[in-house]
Amino acid sequence: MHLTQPSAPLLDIAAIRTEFPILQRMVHGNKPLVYLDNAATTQKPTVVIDSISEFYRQHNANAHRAGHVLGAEVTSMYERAREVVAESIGARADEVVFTRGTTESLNLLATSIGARLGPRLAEGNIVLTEMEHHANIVPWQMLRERSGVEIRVIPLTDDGALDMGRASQLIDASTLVVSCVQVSNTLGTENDVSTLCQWAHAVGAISIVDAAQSVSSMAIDVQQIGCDALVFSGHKVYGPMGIGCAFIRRELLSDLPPYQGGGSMITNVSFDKTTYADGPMRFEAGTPNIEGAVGLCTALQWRNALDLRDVQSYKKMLTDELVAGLRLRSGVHVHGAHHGHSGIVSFSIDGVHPQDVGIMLDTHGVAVRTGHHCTMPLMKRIAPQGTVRVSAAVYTSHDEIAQFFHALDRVMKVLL
Amino acid sequence: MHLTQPSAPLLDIAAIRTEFPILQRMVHGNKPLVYLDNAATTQKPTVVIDSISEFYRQHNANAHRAGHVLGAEVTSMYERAREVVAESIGARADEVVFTRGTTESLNLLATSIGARLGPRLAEGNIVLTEMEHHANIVPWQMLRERSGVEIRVIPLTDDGALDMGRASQLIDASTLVVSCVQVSNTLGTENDVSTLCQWAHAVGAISIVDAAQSVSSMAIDVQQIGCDALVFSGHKVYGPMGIGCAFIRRELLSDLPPYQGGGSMITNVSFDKTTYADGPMRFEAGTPNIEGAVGLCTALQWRNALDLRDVQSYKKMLTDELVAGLRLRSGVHVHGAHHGHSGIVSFSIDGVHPQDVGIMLDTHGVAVRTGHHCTMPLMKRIAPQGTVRVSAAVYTSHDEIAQFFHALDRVMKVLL
Amino acid sequence: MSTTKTIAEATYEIASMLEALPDWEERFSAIMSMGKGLAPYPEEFRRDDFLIKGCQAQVWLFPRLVDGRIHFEADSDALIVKGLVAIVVQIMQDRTPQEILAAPKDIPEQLGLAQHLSQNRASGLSSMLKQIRLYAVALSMRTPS
Amino acid sequence: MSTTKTIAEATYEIASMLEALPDWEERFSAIMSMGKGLAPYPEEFRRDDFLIKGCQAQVWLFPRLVDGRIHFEADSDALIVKGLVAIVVQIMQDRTPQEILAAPKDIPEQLGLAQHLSQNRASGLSSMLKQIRLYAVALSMRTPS
Ligand SMILES: Cc1ncc(COP(=O)(O)O)c(C=O)c1O
Ligand SMILES: Cc1ncc(COP(=O)(O)O)c(C=O)c1O
Repeated sequence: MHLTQPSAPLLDIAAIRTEFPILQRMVHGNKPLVYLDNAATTQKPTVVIDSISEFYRQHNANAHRAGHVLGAEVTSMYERAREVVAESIGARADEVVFTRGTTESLNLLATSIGARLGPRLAEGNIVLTEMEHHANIVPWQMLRERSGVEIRVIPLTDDGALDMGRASQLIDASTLVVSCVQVSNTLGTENDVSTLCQWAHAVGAISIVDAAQSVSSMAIDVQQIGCDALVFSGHKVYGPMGIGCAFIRRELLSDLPPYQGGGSMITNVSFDKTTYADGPMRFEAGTPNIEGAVGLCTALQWRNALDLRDVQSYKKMLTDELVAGLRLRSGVHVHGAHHGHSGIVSFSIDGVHPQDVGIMLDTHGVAVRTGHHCTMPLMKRIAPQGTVRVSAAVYTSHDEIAQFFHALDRVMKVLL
Repeated sequence: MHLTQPSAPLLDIAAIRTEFPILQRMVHGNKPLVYLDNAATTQKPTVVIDSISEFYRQHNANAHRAGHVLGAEVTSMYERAREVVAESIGARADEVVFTRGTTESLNLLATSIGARLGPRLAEGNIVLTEMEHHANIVPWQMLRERSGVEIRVIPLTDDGALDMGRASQLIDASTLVVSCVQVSNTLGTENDVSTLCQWAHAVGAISIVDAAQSVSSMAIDVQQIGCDALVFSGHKVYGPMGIGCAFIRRELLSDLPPYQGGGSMITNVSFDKTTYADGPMRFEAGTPNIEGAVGLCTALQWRNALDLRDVQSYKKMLTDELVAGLRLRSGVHVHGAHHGHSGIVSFSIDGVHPQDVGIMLDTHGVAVRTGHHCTMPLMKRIAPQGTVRVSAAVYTSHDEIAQFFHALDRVMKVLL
Repeated sequence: MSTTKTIAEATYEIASMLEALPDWEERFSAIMSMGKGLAPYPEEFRRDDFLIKGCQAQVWLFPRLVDGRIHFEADSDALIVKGLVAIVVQIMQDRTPQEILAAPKDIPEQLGLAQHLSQNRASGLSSMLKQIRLYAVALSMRTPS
Repeated sequence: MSTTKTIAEATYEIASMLEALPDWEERFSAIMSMGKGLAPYPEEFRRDDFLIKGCQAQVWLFPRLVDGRIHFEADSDALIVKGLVAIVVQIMQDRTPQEILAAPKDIPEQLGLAQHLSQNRASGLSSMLKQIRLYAVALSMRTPS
């Protein structure tokens, strides 16, 4: 395997690995960590970790309102982070709202869009897909409870793709919002979100893309996708926890009422009447997570310095290797057939509970995830007991894949 | 001044200062930083900064659902942080919800309590005070917009204390919530929140305490205060940004509907019906900021290792020094008369705009805050142009106070 | 008092048995065999009320008070998890609520499992023990103490 | 074209004057004097529409197109801020919208102020210049280019 890397000549994986201190860890005494739970959260390169320390050792202050030197430094670091996010996804800086993560971004959108749509909700529908993460289901259900809006679900075909035929029927004149995941965190399927956005726009609906899993390896361009909003988490793109983004197209952003109330999001407060700020700040109540924004900025710069086409071909190679290796083993079923370069592969083993596999792989130092992956509706359809999910990142080595298979074989020998 | 420290013999401020790397910084070329904007955000000791690096270098994973070794480590670090928060405020761990900060905690409470009270809101009132931070005003105004609930405001006496006589009248049989700041971020006033909580309970109202400014130096005991909820931010108690807490008393917590929807806060998700988790997790949708919780845990342990009585006497000394020094200068007016050990002092200078003072102090390396301090209603009453606010922390030295006064005198000479 | 082993003795016995095995593969085999040794779970109690919360796999645990002692029936749809609940049941079987409540909290550690199964939480070992204690509390109210 | 100084020359002149002063106290005095030199602000334009957003102090800026050139009136309730807006106005006074739009973006840096007033953002120096550019854009639509 090591000799056949023609499509990714430029990525020096061994060098990249040295940038991630945690990859040196031993677990369970003397077993090298094989971290294959990257869809849950990615590890952080030294530059990101150091940018956080440096922030606190040299600059820390509250942004925006502080006129002193630290305040000015920190404000420009925070706004620079916003620009870097914007550049990374083809947006304008004043279309980027910082949040705690994908989940908060989607709650913000569901709440503010819901408030904006008001009475139209009772007559309209929101279109989701069967493969959505709970973060893109529950906020809309909570809105349904408040408003009576209908939720429609685009089903999957048997090979784990969206049924686009059904999608084109479900999106209709009373559709208010279409919200869809770009890359499934469970199946690795890459969806044709730009077509869905086009259909949404054709009926005047707002389109939202959950890019939580795509941002770490895909070049994302919100203009090309044509979405009104796009959300992701810092911690899944080599950045820190507690920070994420919502791109909200300018026209939509200026049209939406605020989500949370507090400092920074106001222009004037009196007990009688409060007026709200324009732009992203209207959605950023309170002290922002500046540390997180700075760390995310460094992480995106780190990502952007890689050639994303190389990352994709390398991750495609890893994904193919995983899928092929799993298919070789009898009794093992790989879910879905459209993994692309996601690095994400879910599988089941006949007669074996996924948790047993996870428990045993762990004792070999191999970290995978088992369960429903926060996609219960999808699980009910494809694997009610859950699946074992292996997910690779750009720093995953072929050697680690080999170690995973070696451990899996030993586990299966015991379990079967 | 240095010789008269009888009440704080145990705090070695010089030693404490070496724990905060940023205090070594020079600004504007060669001026030592004099950081007196601690009410905006506190600086971080090395142990906190290192705990964050260490988290990412050794442990980073997603909590709760991960069965592998990193997941288990990180889950126990996260839950340990919850216990440390609980111990620090006299609560139980299952009464502590992690949020992004005070602002999010208050939005969570206003939204969930609002949803719980439902139609009762239209007939009831919420009692706040004239000195609340915008974070404790705007969320309630947003609730008022949705529900028609009345907002009542406890006014201040002329010396900057709460008018408790008026408070006792305003809190009545139709009061649903009383929410009050423990220490004013603008005046430094320490309020008698426990009496307000008692009055709230006497009429069956929910009581909330904003402890954003008190937690860094006061011993807080939610049992003694008798509140139903208490909120604060990590970044104001030597901890990282992007993390905060809401203590919610068990009975209230189990009674409140969720705030945000997503992963972790559910027990079962289907498109037809979703059920929610019990306990704090119901309010923690999505990947939590585990890094933040770990950093906050370290920060609280650092705080708890100090004798808080010593901290208070030291901060009282600094506060008195500031107030006395300001009062000595003609044309300078100190706002409020109940600073206690807050370290927070706001002042105005006759005929001088506070921003001019801030701009000029900054060129001397002295970082203070000027403006409305996110308390516009209070400002309209006491100083429509805003104030200059000086705020000391436990690591503030007498020498820095002297440098502040030295710079202030030079500034006043130019301005007057 | 009964003449059966104490909780400490039962724990030690299983710990020694596991310890003596050469590697984790053998241990997992042994754990699974213990699961297979569980009495068939009564179908009428295969209900959500008897599922243990906080386990990823389904784990049923049904307690019954017999002569002042609690008798457990248990099952799981995962083999290792079933083995783990079997171990816990074997240690706690047919004891008085008081005995159960007096049991040490570090049984997973004593068994050597907490150290090696990072799944302690996820696998539900601690949830199982917690549920057993909860049953003991509930049932102790029905017995003279 | 007029015979007055270019934007670059006006900027350089103020920068040199400030630079020549021995310390920041003198510079602040000079900045404040410049503020005091502003023509009295017309009361009828002391309206919220003419307040510059993003300044902590109140800063009014009112533009008027006279013979194809923009004439500004300005004021502030803070002395240094008033001095800063006076500097900006002095540099940009009576120029065509095109001249203003062609002006370099780093005037605060050229003045030596950005480096020493960390208040660049908070004091509104950049907001002032941004507002002047916005007015220039708006007013350029009314003049032949
Ligand atoms: C009293 C008070 N309440 C609330 C807040 C808001 O806290 P945060 O901005 O961390 O959410 C602050 C600080 O800004 C404060 O001082
Ligand atoms: C596709 C997808 N959407 C949403 C989320 C939620 O992200 P977070 O937990 O960071 O808010 C995740 C990850 O958990 C995800 O994979």
